[in-house]
Amino acid sequence: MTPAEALRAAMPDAVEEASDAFVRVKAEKIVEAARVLREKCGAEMLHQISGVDRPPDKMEVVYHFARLKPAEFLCLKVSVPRSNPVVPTLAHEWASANWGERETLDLLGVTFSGHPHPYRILLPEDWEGHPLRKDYAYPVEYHGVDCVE
Amino acid sequence: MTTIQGVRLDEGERAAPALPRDILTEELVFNMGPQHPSTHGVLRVVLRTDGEVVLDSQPLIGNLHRCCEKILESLTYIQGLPYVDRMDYLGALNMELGLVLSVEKAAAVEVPKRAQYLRVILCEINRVISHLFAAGQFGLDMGAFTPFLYMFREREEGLTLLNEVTGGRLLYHYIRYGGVTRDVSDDWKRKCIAWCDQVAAHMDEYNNLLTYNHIFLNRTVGVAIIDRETALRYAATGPILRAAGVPRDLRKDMPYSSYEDFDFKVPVGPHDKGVVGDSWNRHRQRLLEIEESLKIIRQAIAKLPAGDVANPKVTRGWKAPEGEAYVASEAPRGEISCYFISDGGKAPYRARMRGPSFYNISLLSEMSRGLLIGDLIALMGSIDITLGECDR
Amino acid sequence: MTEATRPGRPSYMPPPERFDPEVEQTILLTKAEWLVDWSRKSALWPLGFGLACCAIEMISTAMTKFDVSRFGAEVFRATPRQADVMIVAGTVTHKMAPRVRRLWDQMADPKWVIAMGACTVGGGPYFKYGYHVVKGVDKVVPVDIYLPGCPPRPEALLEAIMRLQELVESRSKRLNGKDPGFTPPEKGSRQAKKDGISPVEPWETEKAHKFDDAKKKQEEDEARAKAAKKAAAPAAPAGEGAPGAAAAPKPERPARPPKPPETPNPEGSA
Amino acid sequence: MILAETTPLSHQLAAWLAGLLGMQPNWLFSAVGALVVATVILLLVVTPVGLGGVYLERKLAGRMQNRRGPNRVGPYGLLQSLADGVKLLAKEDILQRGVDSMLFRFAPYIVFMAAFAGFVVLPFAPGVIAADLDVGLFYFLALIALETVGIVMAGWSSNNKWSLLGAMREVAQVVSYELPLGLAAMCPALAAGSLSLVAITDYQAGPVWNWLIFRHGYWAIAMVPAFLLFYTAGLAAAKRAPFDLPEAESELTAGFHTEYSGMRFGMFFLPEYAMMLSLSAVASVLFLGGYHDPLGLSAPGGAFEGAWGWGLLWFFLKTTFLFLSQIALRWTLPRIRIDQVMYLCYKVLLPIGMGSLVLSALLRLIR
Repeated sequence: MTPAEALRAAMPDAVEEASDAFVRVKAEKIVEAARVLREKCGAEMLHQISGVDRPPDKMEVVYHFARLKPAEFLCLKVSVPRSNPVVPTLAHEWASANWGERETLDLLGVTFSGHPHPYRILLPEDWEGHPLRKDYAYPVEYHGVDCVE
Repeated sequence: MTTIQGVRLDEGERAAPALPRDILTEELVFNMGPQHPSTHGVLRVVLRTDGEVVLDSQPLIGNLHRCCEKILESLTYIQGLPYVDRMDYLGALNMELGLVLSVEKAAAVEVPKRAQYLRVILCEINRVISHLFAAGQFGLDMGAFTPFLYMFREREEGLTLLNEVTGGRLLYHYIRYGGVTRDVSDDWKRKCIAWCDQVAAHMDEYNNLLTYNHIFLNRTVGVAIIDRETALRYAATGPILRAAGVPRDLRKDMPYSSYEDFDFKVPVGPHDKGVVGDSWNRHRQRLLEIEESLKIIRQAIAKLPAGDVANPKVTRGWKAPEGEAYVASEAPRGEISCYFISDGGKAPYRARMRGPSFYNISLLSEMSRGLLIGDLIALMGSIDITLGECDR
Repeated sequence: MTEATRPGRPSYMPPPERFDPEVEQTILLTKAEWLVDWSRKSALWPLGFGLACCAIEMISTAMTKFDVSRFGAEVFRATPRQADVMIVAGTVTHKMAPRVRRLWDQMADPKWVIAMGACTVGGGPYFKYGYHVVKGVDKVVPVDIYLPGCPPRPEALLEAIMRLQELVESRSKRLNGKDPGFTPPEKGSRQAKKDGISPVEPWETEKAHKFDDAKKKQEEDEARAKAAKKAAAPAAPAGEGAPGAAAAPKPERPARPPKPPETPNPEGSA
Repeated sequence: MILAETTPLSHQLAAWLAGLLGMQPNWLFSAVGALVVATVILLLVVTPVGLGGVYLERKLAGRMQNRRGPNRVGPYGLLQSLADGVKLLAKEDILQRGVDSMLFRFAPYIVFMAAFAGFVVLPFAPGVIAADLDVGLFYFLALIALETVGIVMAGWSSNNKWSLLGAMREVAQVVSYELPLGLAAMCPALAAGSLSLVAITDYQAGPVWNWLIFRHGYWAIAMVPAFLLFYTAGLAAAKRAPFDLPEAESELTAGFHTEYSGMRFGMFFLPEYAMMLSLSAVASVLFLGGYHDPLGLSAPGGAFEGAWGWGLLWFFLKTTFLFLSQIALRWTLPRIRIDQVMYLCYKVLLPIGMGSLVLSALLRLIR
């Protein structure tokens, strides 16, 4: 069963867009959608969480799940408004989501509601801004060390 | 959640083991790293211990965050490639392949057969070198210094081979969109086969010195078992997953770059000693994978087709058309993948790199509970992380 | 031109200091200084501290093929207290910079720093877009030897260690008067050719003259503009935009500050 | 011999000093004279031994690893250890905030003293011994335990958790290896009927089958296990791999001497080699006949009876052999885990030691 079919069957009102490549679901339904993928499509691994900044008003979070046999990647996408990007967390069910979501929070500023440790992971905690946003302003000085020559 | 010295520690899902409290003891908090001989770089691990027993640990990363993804978005396609090399500096060619494959898929670029074979040959040499380093480093963590040097001997020879083709010793910038930069000579092919023979001949030496050493077995067999479920939950890939008994190797499961042409096995744990998923099996897994890689190199050199080594359509100012792709490939430390989006501009719109070490090391917090400090070193050494791709 | 910046003399070598030769030769202490410096240079224990890619090449240097132990520098100490030289091998990030500084602070004197790799020299490939990369480790700790390359080959690190040995030794050599200082070879001589010194100094080329001419012209223009302004100012004291001043040709770039007067060469006067 | 010559020397020195000051020589001058002589001997004899040990280790490690080892400082790198030593002397001595300064300063001296004081009872050659104590073996074992005190002081006073852990490991290790080491050393003492190292050596005079390790063939059942036991426990006592847990570099950064810099660190660094050497020497005295050659030429009535040069040669050969084998082991084996050390010592080595002791006693009775 492809993810599109499975999700349309299980939760028709949550699917916003579906194709062979990916399924876009409503942000608040992502936990259920991931569960459907695990149960119906055999997704055993949350392979990767990516955030994509789509200015001026959107932000995407892209989940790539991996099926072991036959090996395939299943893709879920979630769109959230750029002004208030909030997505429910998957960290309670998929341990790999814990760090993946923290990284997305760190670099893109997407908040994952219910995340056990919603803090920066790569950058220092007092870093300003989210670097992977398209309008990121490069820092001039950090703790007395100037960042530009 | 507990906060110690300004560091927030995970409680995690599994509680700390209950220890017999005969004597009133005090917990110690250790900062292991960023400068510590066995953190393999600038990983910082905060340990909460009861004497030698680790109650909880928290790996803190980001000390080597080098802004790879932002740079890929800021520079042109060809300019961005060297930065991917620097993600996993031990398996640099495999990192390049990770980015290039997904760009090629999104842009539907054809790669000449000879270039695909060359990629396979050089990536496998790189994998052998990387695994030799990892296995030796693990021995070093266990206190055996000499096997590391013996493995470095073969590693240096391999580096010389790569150096001859690519011009770099550690970072290569060899794989380009639609092909590779340089062709190999017949002389080089002979040298490469000779090197394969040399490595194969020395495998017994490594095994005698390290792998089947009685003390080494005592230190690693049954220590820090990462089972199938834990590995999958944390999306740990590569030798860790295979040592845990999951036969997932993208070279077999989702063949890329003509891997389907070659005949090789995917070694899966448990191996002849120990239990599935323990530190020894992860170490042995790497050594077995070296042997398989040598097989692939030999076959690829024997079957190397004639032709171009690069797609002539991909020029200096080449841009990918609009589109996106997610392709994963098997790097030495696990699955490297790139989620690539192009908007047709001169730079990728987004190139999200998956560093396998990032996911592999996230296991540490859960797996370390209840281990001795010596065992924790075994766990960290057998996971074998590179901070460059962990922090990117 | 001072001794240290003269072409051909490595900039890391401080200019030689001179004392009365009789005093230099007779005092026992200078011999002791020589012994101390000899031992320091012969036993440079590095801090086992790798940051990124360059660390792998640093390890390679210590291994079979390159074998830094020949110089007695294979004793990689894990604790900064016992190390003599910190080889900053790899990219220093803002998160890591305080720790690098702290490690340097923890090292016992005398201590040296080799900045290994382009990233530590000046940000390297991460110079422009690397928001989290410190653009050169010399913003955090003082650096003695800069070693460019991305990553530098092990041979280069060996060279850096040898240069550091020279630097360590130069102190007592200066005290003992054994360091003859740098005397530039005669232009066009065999030694000059061997050292790769061009028979024509850079400031003697036509290009430099052109630049000088342009500068001269610019200065003249400026002087003329100043004079015109001076002349115009009393004429229209309240006028903001005096017509005379506007007509004067404006220099395109602000004038360079005048060259500082050359410091007398201590050797030349001696 | 040294004893015989140094004692008058110190008296002469005392008399000269007293004469210089125009006073009658009394006990104070004798003490000063003895101290000066002892210091000179320590500097001239013992320090080169430690430095030579370091050099040998680095060179042999290089050869084992396809490397050259030090070869730039002096001919064949011979001056490398000297350079290290002078450099350590000239380095800053850091006494950081928060340490227990008194213990921190004293710990290296105790370790240094304990390791080098062991040389006092070693019979280098017939007549060449500083002090032929009746309880020489006991004295030696006591010094090994004393070294541990210094290490625990260092680890405790450093105000560093890694150091503390290293010290605790040393404590755990010392209570484990001390018993087997003592038992193993007891077997030759039992056989020879003396705790004096000279007596034990001379008991083994004669050709090779008089050596205790295979004395008359049948003693081997008790002595070979005892020798292996002494050797293994000796590795642990010298904190050498695979028992280098107190300073396990990949685990504890540098263990108990993490916070030490300069010559204070050197005072931990050199004694390690001194300890290895003295343990090798004691092992060769106890089991391998000490300064007696395998042909029995130095035995009473032999051609070289009492020839100290000949004895010194054999003593040196045997000790160096054991010393080099310790180095070779260090660069070959991985490190044991701390609980495995305790398991090994209590459950494997201790029973073997008891067995050897009982067997030695039986053999002694039979004889």
